[in-house]
Amino acid sequence: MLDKEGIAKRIAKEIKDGYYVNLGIGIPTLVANYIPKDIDVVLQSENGLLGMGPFPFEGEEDADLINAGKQTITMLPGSSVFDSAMSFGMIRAKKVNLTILGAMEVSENGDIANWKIPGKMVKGMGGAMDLVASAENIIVAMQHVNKAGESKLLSKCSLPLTGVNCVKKIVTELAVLDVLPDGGFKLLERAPGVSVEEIKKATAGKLIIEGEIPEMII
Amino acid sequence: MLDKEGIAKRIAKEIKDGYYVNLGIGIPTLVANYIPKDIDVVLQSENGLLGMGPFPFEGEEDADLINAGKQTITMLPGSSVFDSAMSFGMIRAKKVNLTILGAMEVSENGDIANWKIPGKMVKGMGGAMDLVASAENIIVAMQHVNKAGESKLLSKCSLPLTGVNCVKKIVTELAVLDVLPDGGFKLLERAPGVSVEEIKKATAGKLIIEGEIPEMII
Amino acid sequence: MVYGQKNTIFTSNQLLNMNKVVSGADEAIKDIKDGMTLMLGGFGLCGIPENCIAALVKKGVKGLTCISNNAGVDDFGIGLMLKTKQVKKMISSYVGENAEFERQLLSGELEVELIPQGTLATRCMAAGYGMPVIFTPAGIGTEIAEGKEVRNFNGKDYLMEMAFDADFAIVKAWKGDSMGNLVFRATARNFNPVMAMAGKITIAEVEELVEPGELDPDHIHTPGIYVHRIFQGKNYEKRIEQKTVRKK
Amino acid sequence: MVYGQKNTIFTSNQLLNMNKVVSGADEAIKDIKDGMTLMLGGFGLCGIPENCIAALVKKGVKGLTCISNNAGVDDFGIGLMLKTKQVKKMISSYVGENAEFERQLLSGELEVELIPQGTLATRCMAAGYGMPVIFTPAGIGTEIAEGKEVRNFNGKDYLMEMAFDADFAIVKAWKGDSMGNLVFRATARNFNPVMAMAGKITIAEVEELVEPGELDPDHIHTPGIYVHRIFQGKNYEKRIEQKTVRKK
Repeated sequence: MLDKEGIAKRIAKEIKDGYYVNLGIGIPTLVANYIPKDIDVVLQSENGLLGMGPFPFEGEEDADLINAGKQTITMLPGSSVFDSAMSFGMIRAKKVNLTILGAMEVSENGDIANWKIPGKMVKGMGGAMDLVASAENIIVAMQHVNKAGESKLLSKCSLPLTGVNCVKKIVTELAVLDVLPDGGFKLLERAPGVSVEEIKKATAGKLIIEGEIPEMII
Repeated sequence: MLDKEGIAKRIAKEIKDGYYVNLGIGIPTLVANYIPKDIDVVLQSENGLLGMGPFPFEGEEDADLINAGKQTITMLPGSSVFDSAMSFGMIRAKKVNLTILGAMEVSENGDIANWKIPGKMVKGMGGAMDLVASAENIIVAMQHVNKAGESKLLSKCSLPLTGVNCVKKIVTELAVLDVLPDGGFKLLERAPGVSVEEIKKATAGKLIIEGEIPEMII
Repeated sequence: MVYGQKNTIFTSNQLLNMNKVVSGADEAIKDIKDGMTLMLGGFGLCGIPENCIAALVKKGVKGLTCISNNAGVDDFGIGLMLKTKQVKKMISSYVGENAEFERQLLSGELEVELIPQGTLATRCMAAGYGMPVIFTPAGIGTEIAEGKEVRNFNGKDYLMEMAFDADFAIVKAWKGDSMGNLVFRATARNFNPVMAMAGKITIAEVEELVEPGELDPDHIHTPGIYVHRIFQGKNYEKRIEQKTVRKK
Repeated sequence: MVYGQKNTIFTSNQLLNMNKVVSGADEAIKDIKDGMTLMLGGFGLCGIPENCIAALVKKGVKGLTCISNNAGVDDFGIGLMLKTKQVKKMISSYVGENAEFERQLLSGELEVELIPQGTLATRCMAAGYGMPVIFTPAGIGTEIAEGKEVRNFNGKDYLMEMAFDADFAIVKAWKGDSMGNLVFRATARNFNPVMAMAGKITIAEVEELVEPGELDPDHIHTPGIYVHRIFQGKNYEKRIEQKTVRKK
């Protein structure tokens, strides 16, 4: 079973040389720490920055320089700043190659719910609806089951949707799964020490298992 | 009767303090020379400049700095440069207070034709259609009659239109006229030495004459 | 045709002296009235118009509809106007950092309209670019799409979203000149330029007010034509919402 | 939730080295094929991609549809491609300075679609901003509106115009870095940034190619994400179409 860092590590392997990547809040933010050293990647922050760098050194933080999670960050050589309209313009125009975000639920047809729980205070969707509606390559980083022990990989989402037919891949503490174009979670890899049976038990939606499922290498 | 400089001089009196103004090619360009010295005006060039200055001194021309008529120009303190999308954005959003342009024909309901003569090579409308479709205050600078001696102030335009219901005022070598919201050319001023009778003869569309028509002061 | 080759005689100091400078925030906001719709620039607490917010609190104008990506925190930013119950409605994409906000919302004192961040930004831009509507796929298949026109272009569904119509836009820039030209710094740019374009009246507060000519025309983010009032703000706190650092 | 407060270990030279530099115009345009649609930046002869136009003439690719505000003059700019009959169709707002253009048009060899300048610019921007259509009042009541959807918003009629769909956008910038970030100079900016956003593949030729970090992030007009190939051009003529001067 993977911890959060492990999920982030595994997702980092999906990032290819030359990608522009948008990382959501939570586990996705951790992915930046594990981008392979031999590839070139630019991180987009949807408040209006390409080329997000690491957190500043203590005392060097700049109130005018934050990421979409409102954290103080730095710029790197080659960074560019733009307004929020252009930022979502490049997202809608599919210039961002990969979007990694968290979710509360994903359905077997790729719907995602991650912004609202009825009866609870709703904080807002931020840029998530824009990202999932336009991105061509969306990976969800999340726990396989919620705190109540219920599967988050469903045949149909029960929570209000953020977007439809958009998630391409899911990485959880248990497994890596593709969401197939015709529906269904195709099991690709097991987390170290996790059995196919455990994944079956934790997956409420249609799970597709073909042949031997390898243990992931992270 | 006014010459071209005279028409430009008369139009310049319509420009108010604090106006952003777009000047078309031809007589409108000359208007810049006669803007009263005691008011502040910014000229917009729709290729992407606010704060167009005078022509450069010989030897100081810059190929990267031209106006919408493709003439070498200069910038002034406070100028700003932007792309063509923003340029027409501010035009559509009615941020430009006054547009002055030439015309082949104007109709009594404010339609304007100034881009195409059937049977002749059509060069294009450039930014004219955008300007006339959005500007709230449009003054046409033109000759009252064409080279064949036919009136250019018509009940209905015969040439393909550039825009509809848009011209607010016309200044010709003979007269200053308002285009009334309900239709009709209302005669406001006669050019020096020009009689109301001469203006009547040169105007094919509905001409409205009320009371004594003063001679213009330029 | 004559292309104006005759002497163009206007001089620089004649042409460009449209002075839009006001004395300060109080004068800038003096005609903002109860019930008006305001756009407020900033993302989180980054790049917010601190001086104007303070002046609005002081003035006590009420029943405002505020279009702003966030709602500040309890004791800073728009949170200050929420505390004094001056806001009737917030139009935002994310309002998560504010306990008083939550209390007013749950008690029904405050109305909130949550819209996707890109839709928010683009509806501002649409206003500034004279486009009545824009089409975006954000929200298709979700409750955001309810009651809105959905239209398919090239095989993909889009929502029609209207340009905003705000009485005032209030933005914060790094530098500005007396003609209203603005330059922003780093990610404090965010919504500020698109809102600056979108207000019927646009107020800009700047950290440094300079003379025309001091800003490079190629570096200006918001041309002065979009800005109606400008002043040099003071006592900027520029509070950091989430200080994250690494060790040397 | 964890907000990534753990050490973020990536280093600057790891992250931002997406090298988009090609050897020159010939390599940049090598996969432009007969019948493709190209956007070409510039207004008149100002800010045109001189090197790429020369390479296109040399390559002899034919049957092109060119989206460009103007069509150059007889012996410069797109005029050079017209002379060699490489252009099947021009989409422009004004094509007045070109005798060969006129001859080909009248003889039926060349097709031309004239569209308002603001519509041209905004259809580029729409492509770059992922907006399938825009609404503009330009052309309402004229022959430009024929066959197009007209829609009334707030009492005013607008035409629906589609985003452009171009195989390549070819632009000229003043400076650019190896990651494709671009800076334009004065009114040579014109259509270049909006076209740079709009191409499926965008080629930028620049007067000066610099290393990442040499351009101020706040001054970049076109972020590198929109640019796929970049090179430092040579022998810029920068011809002036209408030299107008005044006496000292």
